[in-house]
Amino acid sequence: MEGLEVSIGSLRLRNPVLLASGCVGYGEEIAQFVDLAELGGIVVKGLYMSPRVGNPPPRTWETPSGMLNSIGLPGIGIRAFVAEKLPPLLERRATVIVNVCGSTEEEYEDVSRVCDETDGVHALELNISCPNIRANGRCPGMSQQETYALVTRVRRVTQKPLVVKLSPNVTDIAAIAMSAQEGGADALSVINTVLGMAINIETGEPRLATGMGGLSGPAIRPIALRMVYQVAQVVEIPVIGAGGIVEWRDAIEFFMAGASAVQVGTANFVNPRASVEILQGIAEYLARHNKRLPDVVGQCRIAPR
Amino acid sequence: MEGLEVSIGSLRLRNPVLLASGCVGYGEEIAQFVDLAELGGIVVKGLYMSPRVGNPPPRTWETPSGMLNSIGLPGIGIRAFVAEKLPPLLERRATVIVNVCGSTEEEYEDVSRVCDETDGVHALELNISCPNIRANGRCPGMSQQETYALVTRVRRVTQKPLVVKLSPNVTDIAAIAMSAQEGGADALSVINTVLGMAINIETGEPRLATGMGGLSGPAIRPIALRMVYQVAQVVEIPVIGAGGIVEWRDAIEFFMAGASAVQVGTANFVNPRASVEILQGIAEYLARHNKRLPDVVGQCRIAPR
Amino acid sequence: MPHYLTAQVVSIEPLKEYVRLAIKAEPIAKEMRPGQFAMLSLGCEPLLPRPFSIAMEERGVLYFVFQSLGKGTARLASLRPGDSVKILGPLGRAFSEVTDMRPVIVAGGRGIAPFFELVRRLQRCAPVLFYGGRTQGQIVETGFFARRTHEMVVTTEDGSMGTKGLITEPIAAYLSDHRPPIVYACGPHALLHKVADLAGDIRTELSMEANMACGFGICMGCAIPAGEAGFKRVCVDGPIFSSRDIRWKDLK
Amino acid sequence: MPHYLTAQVVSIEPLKEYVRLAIKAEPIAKEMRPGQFAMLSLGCEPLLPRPFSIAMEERGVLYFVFQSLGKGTARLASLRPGDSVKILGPLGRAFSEVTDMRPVIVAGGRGIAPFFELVRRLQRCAPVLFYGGRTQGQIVETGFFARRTHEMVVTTEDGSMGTKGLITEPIAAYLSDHRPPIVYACGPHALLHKVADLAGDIRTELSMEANMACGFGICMGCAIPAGEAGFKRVCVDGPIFSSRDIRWKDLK
Ligand SMILES: Cc1cc2nc3c(=O)[nH]c(=O)nc-3n(C[C@H](O)[C@H](O)[C@H](O)COP(=O)(O)OP(=O)(O)OC[C@H]3O[C@@H](n4cnc5c(N)ncnc54)[C@H](O)[C@@H]3O)c2cc1C
Ligand SMILES: Cc1cc2nc3c(=O)[nH]c(=O)nc-3n(C[C@H](O)[C@H](O)[C@H](O)COP(=O)(O)OP(=O)(O)OC[C@H]3O[C@@H](n4cnc5c(N)ncnc54)[C@H](O)[C@@H]3O)c2cc1C
Ligand SMILES: Cc1cc2nc3c(=O)[nH]c(=O)nc-3n(C[C@H](O)[C@H](O)[C@H](O)COP(=O)(O)O)c2cc1C
Ligand SMILES: Cc1cc2nc3c(=O)[nH]c(=O)nc-3n(C[C@H](O)[C@H](O)[C@H](O)COP(=O)(O)O)c2cc1C
Ligand code: FES
Ligand code: FES
Repeated sequence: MEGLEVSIGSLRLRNPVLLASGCVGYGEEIAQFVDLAELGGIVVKGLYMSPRVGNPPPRTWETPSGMLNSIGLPGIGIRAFVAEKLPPLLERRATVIVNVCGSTEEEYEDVSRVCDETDGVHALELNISCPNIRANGRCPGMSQQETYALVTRVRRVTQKPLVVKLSPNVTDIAAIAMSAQEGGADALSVINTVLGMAINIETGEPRLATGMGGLSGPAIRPIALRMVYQVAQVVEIPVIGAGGIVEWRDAIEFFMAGASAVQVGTANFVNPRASVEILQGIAEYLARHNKRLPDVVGQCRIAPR
Repeated sequence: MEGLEVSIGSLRLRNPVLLASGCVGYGEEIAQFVDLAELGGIVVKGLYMSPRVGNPPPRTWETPSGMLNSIGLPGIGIRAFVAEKLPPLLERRATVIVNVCGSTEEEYEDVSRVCDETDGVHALELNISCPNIRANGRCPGMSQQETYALVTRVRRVTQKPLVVKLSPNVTDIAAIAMSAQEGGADALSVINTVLGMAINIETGEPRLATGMGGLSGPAIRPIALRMVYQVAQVVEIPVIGAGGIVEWRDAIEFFMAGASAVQVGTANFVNPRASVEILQGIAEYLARHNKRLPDVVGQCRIAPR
Repeated sequence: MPHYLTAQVVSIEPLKEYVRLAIKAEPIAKEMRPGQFAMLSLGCEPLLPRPFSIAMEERGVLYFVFQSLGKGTARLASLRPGDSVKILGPLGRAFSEVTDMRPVIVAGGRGIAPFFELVRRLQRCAPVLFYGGRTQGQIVETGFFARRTHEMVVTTEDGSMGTKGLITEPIAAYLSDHRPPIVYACGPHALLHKVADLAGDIRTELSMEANMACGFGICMGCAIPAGEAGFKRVCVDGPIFSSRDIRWKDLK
Repeated sequence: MPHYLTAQVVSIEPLKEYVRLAIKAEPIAKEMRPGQFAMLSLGCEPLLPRPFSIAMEERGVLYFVFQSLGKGTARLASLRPGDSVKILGPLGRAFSEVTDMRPVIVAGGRGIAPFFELVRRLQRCAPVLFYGGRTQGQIVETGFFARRTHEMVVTTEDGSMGTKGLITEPIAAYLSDHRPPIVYACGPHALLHKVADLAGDIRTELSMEANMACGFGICMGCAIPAGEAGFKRVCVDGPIFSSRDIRWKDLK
């Protein structure tokens, strides 16, 4: 795929299609179906300093055109990742972005420091938006203050491209985006999952052991697209769109709304080759309309009322 | 349908199934398919003092398991409604709830006053949550202050049951719910539509003339259910659940999450008899489990982490 | 009054670029009048039912002629005899059926649909049909229409059938020396606008389209700029409108 | 290595309370081993593919035996020969195929699925099959299994077929005076737990279930309490687990 390079801050991507965090683990399994060197990059599953087991099952439930998950960030810890999982990814010539997590601001800093010191980590995606850790889906990304504070602290410990991943569970996504930009973010990922719930009517129990979980998939696409548009209207830094992208047409909508790149998440569960098929479709669309990606990015404008 | 009566404040409903505002106009057309006297009630299309034409087309667009709308509250005005549309509704022995709108706090008051003075209006549903009036979907329901201020003002002009309809496009729905309760609400409708967007990739134009619109239908059910649960956990007043209810099972989920009644909206477009079929299913479920509605309401509890 | 039924597919077959679908729905067939439509759905995916003109009615069976475009029509096109569909109809206002001779009918592409039943009912008035398409694949059932019309003029943009060119040309020529009692038209809005202009003060009835959610007046989604100001609902105030009623300048 | 294919339905028919579905998928058929599963999907509605044990393989055709429950299996049950489905497989760990005589196989209801292929491959070891169901409608293909086993014990809770009662009773009796080289079991988790207890220190392999999104290890959704602490993934670390590996106390 030629001529599809995009720059996210100082990070140069082969093309605008990334694998979304938590939807491809550490890349081993998905590599059976897609050549990671052909994609823009892979954002690996969220990582803390220490290993974590994650939430009790059931962890997933299907909903109309979507799914709820309460995985809860199980993982082997950043050090084990660097030692065991990163080398094979680099052998596959993947562009690797680490989804940085932390129970405290210190832990976010520590994980970021490890990423900064590790050559093979090309960029950081700060996960301030996981709804599956605290009660009621609370996360730092729901507050401008917490967002600004966390981003500034992490910014101090790394010069690598710093992407901040926003939560959709807010009143004013544009305001949070501005806080992240002021804090020093090089780019923004929009959006993480939408807090949702489902109940088993035979037992009265929630379908997920944690009660609530994150909604993803095509169901949330209109919400994600709206938030990408709102964010792209106010920030100067690039926006990476995510939320219900399952085919190339969806990706084009996100570009037109202002995204410079996209992440493919839930679609990988339905079709392991979704990401490369989407990339192919984007290339064909651009060729058909003889346009370059930048011509399409932000093409959609809402007329003022 | 016997034994399904519910009280929403001082409002006594025959049963817990209501027709949602904006999804059945003023009731004439839907009455060709359902006997309004058999339902809990009908919430009519949002009304201002003066007639309004609404937003330019296109006004609707389908999305995965959902739809976007930017109708924008066209209507004949509360006076014309009372004169022309209310009498036939009352002849049909419908329980009538007026969805109260206003461009200013004064207009909300004025419409509420007319409702208060009109015998046939059984209750008011204060619409502080329409995403299709101001740019970026802004509405009073996105601020605790605006919500509290508006509810207190309207509370002063009427003793009739006052339901306040909340917006899902907020960080903390429970906080907004508390503001509405403190303002004097007798009940809360949860939720109105979720702000969304879709783009035509052949033209780069938004699918809706207004750009953004309200997402409804099964796609948003997990979000609505979660918000009903969060609200029911903190308020003392009854909660009316709405959001993607298309069959009786969905309604039971909302009861278990804490809703005392439900509203059926988008489902009416897919199946004009959806509301009565849902009511039937609820009755059969309760009979099968030999339970009464109150046994089921709030049955679902999330274990503290 | 519209009926909401679960109905059975009697037959389904390709009709050149389109699909002809036959559905058994007696109560609707009994009451339908040309120009009216029905909402067809296959349950909840896609969520919304789809509006289609009722092309014809025969012994309790409704015929539809539709183009497979997006996912809704694609799913409808994949139906097989014996499958069941939900159907709501008949819906909307019908064409007014005149008794005077030589009414003019204009169809653009799939706009032919509502005219199957109309030409049958107007046969004794010897209607004149102007039928245009992009290519021959969009011109269907010429025999059916030739037998029931006084004259049938066919054009295609690529000349693959009938005269090469736009259907508006022969219409303009015809109207310059005839004054039909009425002009009926169905097709792309651009064509309908042009026909309205050509017809001038001749009574003209147009079948309009808008995105629809409900199809029976409850969602207010199908707004079209009509009347003095504001909007009308295509599904209940239309789909058949007098050309005078449409505010073309506000119609994008 | 799993293959992701668009495959054709060869045949589909009711099998008492279940459905037998045959799909042409050579590469998967070549590589599958008993106990492995595949993810089947029909595109985007329902969104997620569904996991099913591969019941049998014959000349490039895969056989599945499934119960129609919710909307996914209902849609799969409505497939017709010639329809195409997306299939991902073979997935997960297989049963270990022993060579010693008289292995014991325990199937509860639709838990019979993975044993069609296993009994064929173990035939020379003369396996003993314990097959229980709620009612006779859940006991399928007894001829097939009788021919390939040394002994087959059937129970139904309502006594409509075989001995009235729970399958665990004859299993307990058998194990009190036999020591099979291995016990294989598939069925409800409660049954599997009981079988694990009855088998004691006899090597026991169980086919476990969990809600799955991806089926190949990337979503972390299918967690099951296994090993010392924490969770394993049913889709890649299982679905076949040694009974010792499961932390029953943590499994709800
Ligand atoms: C009164 C009326 C009569 C019609 N009669 C016919 C007919 O006889 N034959 C025929 O081929 N087509 C007819 N159409 C157009 C037909 O309804 C659309 O082509 C169809 O809805 C497209 O659905 P889709 O799933 O293929 O497209 P999608 O793009 O998947 O549809 C997405 C959404 O847009 C709506 N939509 C898209 N295009 C149209 C349109 N032109 N009109 C209304 N809604 C639209 C759909 O209903 C759906 O809600 C008629 C439309 C109207 C309003
Ligand atoms: C490894 C494995 C092998 C299986 N083999 C068979 C088989 O051979 N025959 C058979 O009849 N069934 C089998 N099942 C169970 C089968 O996958 C479920 O019955 C099916 O997914 C239910 O889907 P549904 O759409 O009917 O139910 P829904 O209630 O609509 O499903 C909703 C969601 O829950 C998930 N789900 C619900 N029940 C189960 C379950 N028991 N296991 C996993 N996910 C579930 C579905 O995948 C879906 O994501 C197997 C499950 C697993 C994990
Ligand atoms: C099972 C699952 C696990 C996820 N784990 C993470 C994670 O670890 N870190 C993160 O930032 N986002 C995580 N996400 C969110 C996705 O990266 C993505 O932002 C979201 O799912 C919306 O995109 P989609 O609809 O394409 O899946 C997860 C999503 C799913 C469905
Ligand atoms: C076309 C349309 C028009 C609506 N108009 C109104 C309205 O006038 N006032 C209001 O409070 N809510 C309005 N709503 C929101 C619904 O009442 C309901 O809260 C929402 O659609 C979620 O429920 P549902 O998924 O069952 O439709 C409208 C929804 C739709 C789809
Ligand atoms: S389509 Fe709903 S009002 Fe016309
Ligand atoms: S089902 Fe996704 S990891 Fe097992």
